[in-house]
Amino acid sequence: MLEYIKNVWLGFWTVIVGMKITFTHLFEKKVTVQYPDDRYPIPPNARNKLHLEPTLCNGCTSCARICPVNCIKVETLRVVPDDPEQPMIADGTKRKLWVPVYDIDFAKCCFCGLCTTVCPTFAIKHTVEFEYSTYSRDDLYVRFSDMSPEKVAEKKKMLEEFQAKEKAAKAEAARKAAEEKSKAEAQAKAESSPVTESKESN
Amino acid sequence: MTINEIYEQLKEEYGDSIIELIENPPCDSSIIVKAESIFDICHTLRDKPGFEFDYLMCLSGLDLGENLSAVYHLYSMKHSHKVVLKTIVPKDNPKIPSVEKIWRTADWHEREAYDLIGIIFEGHHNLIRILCPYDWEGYPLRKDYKEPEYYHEMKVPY
Amino acid sequence: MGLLNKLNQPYEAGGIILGTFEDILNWGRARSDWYLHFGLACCAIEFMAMNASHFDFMRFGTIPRATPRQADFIMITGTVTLKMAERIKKLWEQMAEPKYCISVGSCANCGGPYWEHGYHVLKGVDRIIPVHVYVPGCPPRPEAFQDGMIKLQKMIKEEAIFRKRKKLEEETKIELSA
Amino acid sequence: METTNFVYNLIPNETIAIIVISVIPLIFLIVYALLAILGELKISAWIQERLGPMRTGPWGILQPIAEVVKLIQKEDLTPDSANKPLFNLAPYIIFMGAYASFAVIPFSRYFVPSGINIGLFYIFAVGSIAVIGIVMGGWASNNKYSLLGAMRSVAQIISYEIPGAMAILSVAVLASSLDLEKINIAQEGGIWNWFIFGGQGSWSKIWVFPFTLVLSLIYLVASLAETNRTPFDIPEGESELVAGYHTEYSGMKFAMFFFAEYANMFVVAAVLTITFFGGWNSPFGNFMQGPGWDVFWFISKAFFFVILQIWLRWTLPRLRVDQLMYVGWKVLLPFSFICFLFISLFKMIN
Amino acid sequence: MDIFSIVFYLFAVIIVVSAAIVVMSKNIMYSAFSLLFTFFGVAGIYVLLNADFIAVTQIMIYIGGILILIIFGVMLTSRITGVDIKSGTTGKVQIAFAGVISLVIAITLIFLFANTKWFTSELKPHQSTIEDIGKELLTNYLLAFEVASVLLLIAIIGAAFIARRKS
Amino acid sequence: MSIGLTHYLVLAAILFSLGIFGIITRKNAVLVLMGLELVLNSANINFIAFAKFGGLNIQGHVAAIFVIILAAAEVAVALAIVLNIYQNYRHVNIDEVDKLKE
Amino acid sequence: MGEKKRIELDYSKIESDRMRLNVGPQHPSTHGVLRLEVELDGEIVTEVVPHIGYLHRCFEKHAEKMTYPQVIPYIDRMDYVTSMNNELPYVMAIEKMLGIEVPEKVQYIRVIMCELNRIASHQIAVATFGLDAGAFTPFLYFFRDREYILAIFEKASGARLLFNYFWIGGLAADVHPTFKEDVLAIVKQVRKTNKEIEDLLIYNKIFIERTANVGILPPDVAINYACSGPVLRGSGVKFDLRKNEPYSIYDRFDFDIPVGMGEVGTVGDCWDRNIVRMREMEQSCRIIEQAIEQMPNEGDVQEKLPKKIKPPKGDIYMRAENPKGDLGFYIVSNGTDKPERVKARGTSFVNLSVLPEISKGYMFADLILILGSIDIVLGEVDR
Repeated sequence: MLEYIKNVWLGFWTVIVGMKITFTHLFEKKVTVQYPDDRYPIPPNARNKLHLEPTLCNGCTSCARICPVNCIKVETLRVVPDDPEQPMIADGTKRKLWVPVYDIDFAKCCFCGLCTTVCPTFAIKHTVEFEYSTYSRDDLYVRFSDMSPEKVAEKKKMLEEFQAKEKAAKAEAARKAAEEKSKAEAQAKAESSPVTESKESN
Repeated sequence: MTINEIYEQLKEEYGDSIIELIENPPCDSSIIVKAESIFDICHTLRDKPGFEFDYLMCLSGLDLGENLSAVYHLYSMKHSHKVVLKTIVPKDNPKIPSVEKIWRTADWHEREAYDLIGIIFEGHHNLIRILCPYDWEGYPLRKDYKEPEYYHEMKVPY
Repeated sequence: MGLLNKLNQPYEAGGIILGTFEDILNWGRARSDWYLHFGLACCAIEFMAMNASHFDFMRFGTIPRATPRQADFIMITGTVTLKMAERIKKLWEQMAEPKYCISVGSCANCGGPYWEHGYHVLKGVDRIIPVHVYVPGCPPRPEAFQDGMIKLQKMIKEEAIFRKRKKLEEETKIELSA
Repeated sequence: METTNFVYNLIPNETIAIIVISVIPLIFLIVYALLAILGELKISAWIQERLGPMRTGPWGILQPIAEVVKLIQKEDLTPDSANKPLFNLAPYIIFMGAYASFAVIPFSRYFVPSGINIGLFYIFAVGSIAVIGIVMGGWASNNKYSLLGAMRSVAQIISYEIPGAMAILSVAVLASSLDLEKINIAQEGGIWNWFIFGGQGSWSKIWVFPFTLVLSLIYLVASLAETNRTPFDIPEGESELVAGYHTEYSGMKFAMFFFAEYANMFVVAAVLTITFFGGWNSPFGNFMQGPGWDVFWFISKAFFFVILQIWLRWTLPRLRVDQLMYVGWKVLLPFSFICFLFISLFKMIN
Repeated sequence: MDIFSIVFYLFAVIIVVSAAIVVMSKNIMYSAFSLLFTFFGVAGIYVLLNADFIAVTQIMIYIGGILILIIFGVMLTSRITGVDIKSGTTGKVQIAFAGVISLVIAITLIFLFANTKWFTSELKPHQSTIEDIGKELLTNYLLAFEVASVLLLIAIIGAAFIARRKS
Repeated sequence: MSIGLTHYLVLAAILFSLGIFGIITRKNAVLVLMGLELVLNSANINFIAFAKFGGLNIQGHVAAIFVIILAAAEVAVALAIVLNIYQNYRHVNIDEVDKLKE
Repeated sequence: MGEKKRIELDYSKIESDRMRLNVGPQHPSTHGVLRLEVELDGEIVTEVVPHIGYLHRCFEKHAEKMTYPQVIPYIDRMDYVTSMNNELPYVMAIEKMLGIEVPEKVQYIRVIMCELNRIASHQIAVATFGLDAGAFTPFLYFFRDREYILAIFEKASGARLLFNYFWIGGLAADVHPTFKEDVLAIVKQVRKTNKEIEDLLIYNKIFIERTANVGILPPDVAINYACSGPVLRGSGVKFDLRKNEPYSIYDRFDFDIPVGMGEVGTVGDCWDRNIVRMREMEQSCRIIEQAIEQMPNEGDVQEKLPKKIKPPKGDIYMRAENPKGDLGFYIVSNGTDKPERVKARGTSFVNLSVLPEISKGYMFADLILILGSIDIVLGEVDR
């Protein structure tokens, strides 16, 4: 019986205590941040949308290789040595590669931050931007390369020409080498043959 | 009790069923046992004073290419010692006695190993798929697994 | 009879009244969106955080409902597996029109980190149900959820109820004339 | 006593007057429900250190209107597997049960929709109509959650009617009437004459105070159970039964359920106000007393109890179904019996 | 026809139609729920007969109590997980037989009622029936009242005893 | 014709015969109970009608109250019996409940 | 045997007053996408069959295809509310295989982060448990505090939930300068809220009635089912890997292991499991305070590593105390830079398997609470 009364009293009392707590909260300052008008502070190193600075990228593709989900697609083109507009990295060093394709599919990205840590030039970075919801999934496929298709075509052509030239040069060189080799061989032969000849002659 | 002592004692008791002790620091040492006798060995390990492995930490299935393997990580709450048992069975007849009756926790672990690797645990009361749907085909964690093209009219690959 | 008469007439004749009426209807739907509790994976935790005091999803006039019948939109938050996909389709069918879907997080958008080797993951929830807004992130910040919500509200507000009918009529007219 | 109703004086035609009288509570109910929904949203938010709806009108005050606008547009689904006639009928029966109670609620001494002399009894009786509606809806949905929710709801409402009735009955004993107007009039003359303090009488009524206090608490708890509010919201407990008996309802039919719940909340708050807290009487005796003030006092008191219900809802966890029965039968019922006996004794002696 | 008659015929139609559904419907739940309308109509008839206390009691006991019990009885004794609960009736011969019997009863009764000269003395309506009923119950019918209370108590105990789950 | 006693009596008679019909034709015990309720209700209508028109006065109301009380008690006990039958037989078909003990 | 494809439910055997109820996978309180097939006799649960796999995201398959550092983001997504704690055993296992000693400062930061995450996880656990019991307000108070903890994580790692912060041989980044003060402020706030929640929820009579004497798990059953964490400790078994098998630097701190004592009911009931979580939060606060005191300010946070991480051939099983229990990783290395097999012993996976055992004979509403008291995360159950 005493237990019963105690339980009833406890039930009543704890309800009162709970109500007191909620009542005090009723008048406390609210913690809500009204998002579109006010914003919660986001630290600068927050890992949100990725951003690539095309002028910094040297096309090493280490980000694409480290990416666990393979959401980065990089294609590179070699820079022709006698290209009139030599690509430069912002710090002034010369770049050996054009980056005509640098695509990130944000629908796949897992925002792990591995690509930013392996980047030797700090070209790819996480930004604090997060408001890029879209009505279509295709819009989440972002192309970062600053090269226009014409430029890409031009560079491709240049490279092809260069490669053809190089190939030709190589072929030339190879031919030359072969020639030289054969010449040398011939010479050697010629050098040796007289001996034999001489031997023979002897 | 170290794993060597356990190995010695088990060797004494079970002889041929205990195949060998693999020591490979810094990695874990493990005892390789024959699949048929795993139930008896586990029973001994749980109940014999001195062993008292009352806690099955983990039971994993492995695909070794030609063979399948089940790995048992045991722990004793009382003595705080551990042992690793391994069994190896051929892929075309992957049958291992179930230890579900010894440690109830093995129930789901064994179902998972059956589901993903395809080891059949004999004596398990309800050996059905656990993670994949019941009408799934194939054992996904085998090295030669190929994901299906369609499942219930839904395209699976990206 | 005035309003009703005008309802039957083409949109232009009904002009302002119909336009305002449509605006009011759209305003109601945009401002009072009840959502279905639907947590699947990691994003669901952020979803809970968004419901919590700091971000307070209810500011947008959303009220959580446990049953699909009373919900206006569904937020797919997390990885949709093949085992789960049929359920989601069912839930979507159970919801009453007009209904919307927000796909949140990489996993729901296209399989996310699991798109390559995930033999049991549905690569994008848009393969089974229509998606109106995609929110990227893995998981998105709570504000990103709300950003998606704002975009959805914007979409609803610009939706055409009577204009659509008008447009349809026009299309049929063109067909008939042609 | 003669029913005094200002509408009869205004409108000579009796039929029209009756229609007007029956529409006034409906209008009040709609306005009240909108306010209560907003109150529920806002109070819950403030308790939880949130802000609640903020973006629909200034400070979100248009939120309930937006909801109504939306619910009207919503598709009215009837599941294929449901029993259609009963499924469609249930919300209206529930709403009817809630609305019927408004017939006898005395808002002011010049406006009582229908002053029958057994008003208290009547409110209790029509409350049970909603029960049938709940069973009907729960069963016709052909959903196990709905059915379980409905069964629980019925068991709960029926069990809690008894302690609630005992609490009310002791007031009837104190006032020697079941007529709500008479009960109101019996409490005239300031806060000291309310039935929570024993009604009008000499100082000896101080002995009644603990018992009336306990009885009013008992009625509050019982009314929470009857309106399915936390901690007794087991029939619609989200964590177990998805949404209870209205799981399958959508659109306006769901709005009916929603409406009926808030209407019921007001009814029980009104009964509590009338029986223990002086009804339309001002707490300051003749100060601020009059026909207009009657409405003000009555509605503000009833609103206080509605807010109390909301406050409790956002504070407490919910009980389990057997504990609910335990509380109803083994705690509230004995206590209400003891108090009822004592009050009867007191009345006899006086 | 005055409003009084209209209301009477309305209630009469409700009662007869719903009662017919109660006894003829194939679906038990339909029977149970249409009983609600029968009881409601009867309560309305009571109101027309100036018996407001009885009307409210009718609602309270029949709708709030008996009907719920009956519905629970249906739910506990049928497989109610589906919406189509069919209730078997006896054979066709029996139905015809029952129809004849009840028709005969009905015709006889109606004939009887219509042709009897009842002693009618319409009283002026009571202002408060509840007061009179209370006085009657506690004076003239005190014994019956007490017996009824005991009966209710016994019924509760008996019902609880019979229906308890046997372990 | 204004509504008089006969109207109520005829209504009661129809209700009564419907109840009898239900009691005879139904197999399910619960439905038989429902028929019984109809019969009791028709009796009650008579009581109240006579109370107003036939000079039965307030006694008619008291009798009606006793009928209601009896109905409540009857339903409680009857449903308990039905439940008991159900527990033993797994059905509530009263035609087949013909054994005292299984 | 083994070839049977699905559980055939024999409905003919079910007596008519039993009811089969399908709870989930979409249900407000199955904590995700768990499906329970419940057989009810009236309101009493007679049988529970959990069906899992609705969130089977093929973690183990992915781990085989990834290099060692790439696996860490996937490990985050296993038990997504305790990502820091998930990463710890994995990186410790790899570090042990490689024979790396991580710097002192890293050890301390790891411990602080783990304990903070433990608090965050327990807050979610208690909050959702309260939600299951119908109390919505404590849920939001906990989430309000959790937001402060997440702010610390975000400042340190850049992410709010899935951190990828512990790397093999160190950390992804150093903590921010005001780290210590921030953490101490949080500890204070956590204690304040816990006090409030105890009054509002834990010692509320209704809550006690709901949870005490419900879902009793005896210690021997708990061990046989290999339960761990608060589920095991709630049954009165004083077992905590941080004490019994100290890893990292947990042997340097002074803290207690709270166990269920049956204060309001029987040992091993839902209330005990819950109060263990509440008290563990306090112990975590103590550990954090000591760690903050001892933590060196200067130091490197990343050990020098070879470009390609190639652990030696062999296998290793490493476990650590997750908020939910001991989380184990069985890693088989074949000497290349990709693991041969990573098997995760999901804590929730094991803990959940005890549910059918302890929920029989209780009411349906209790089943929900028992499930809540086990505190599962489906990401870890299904992986």
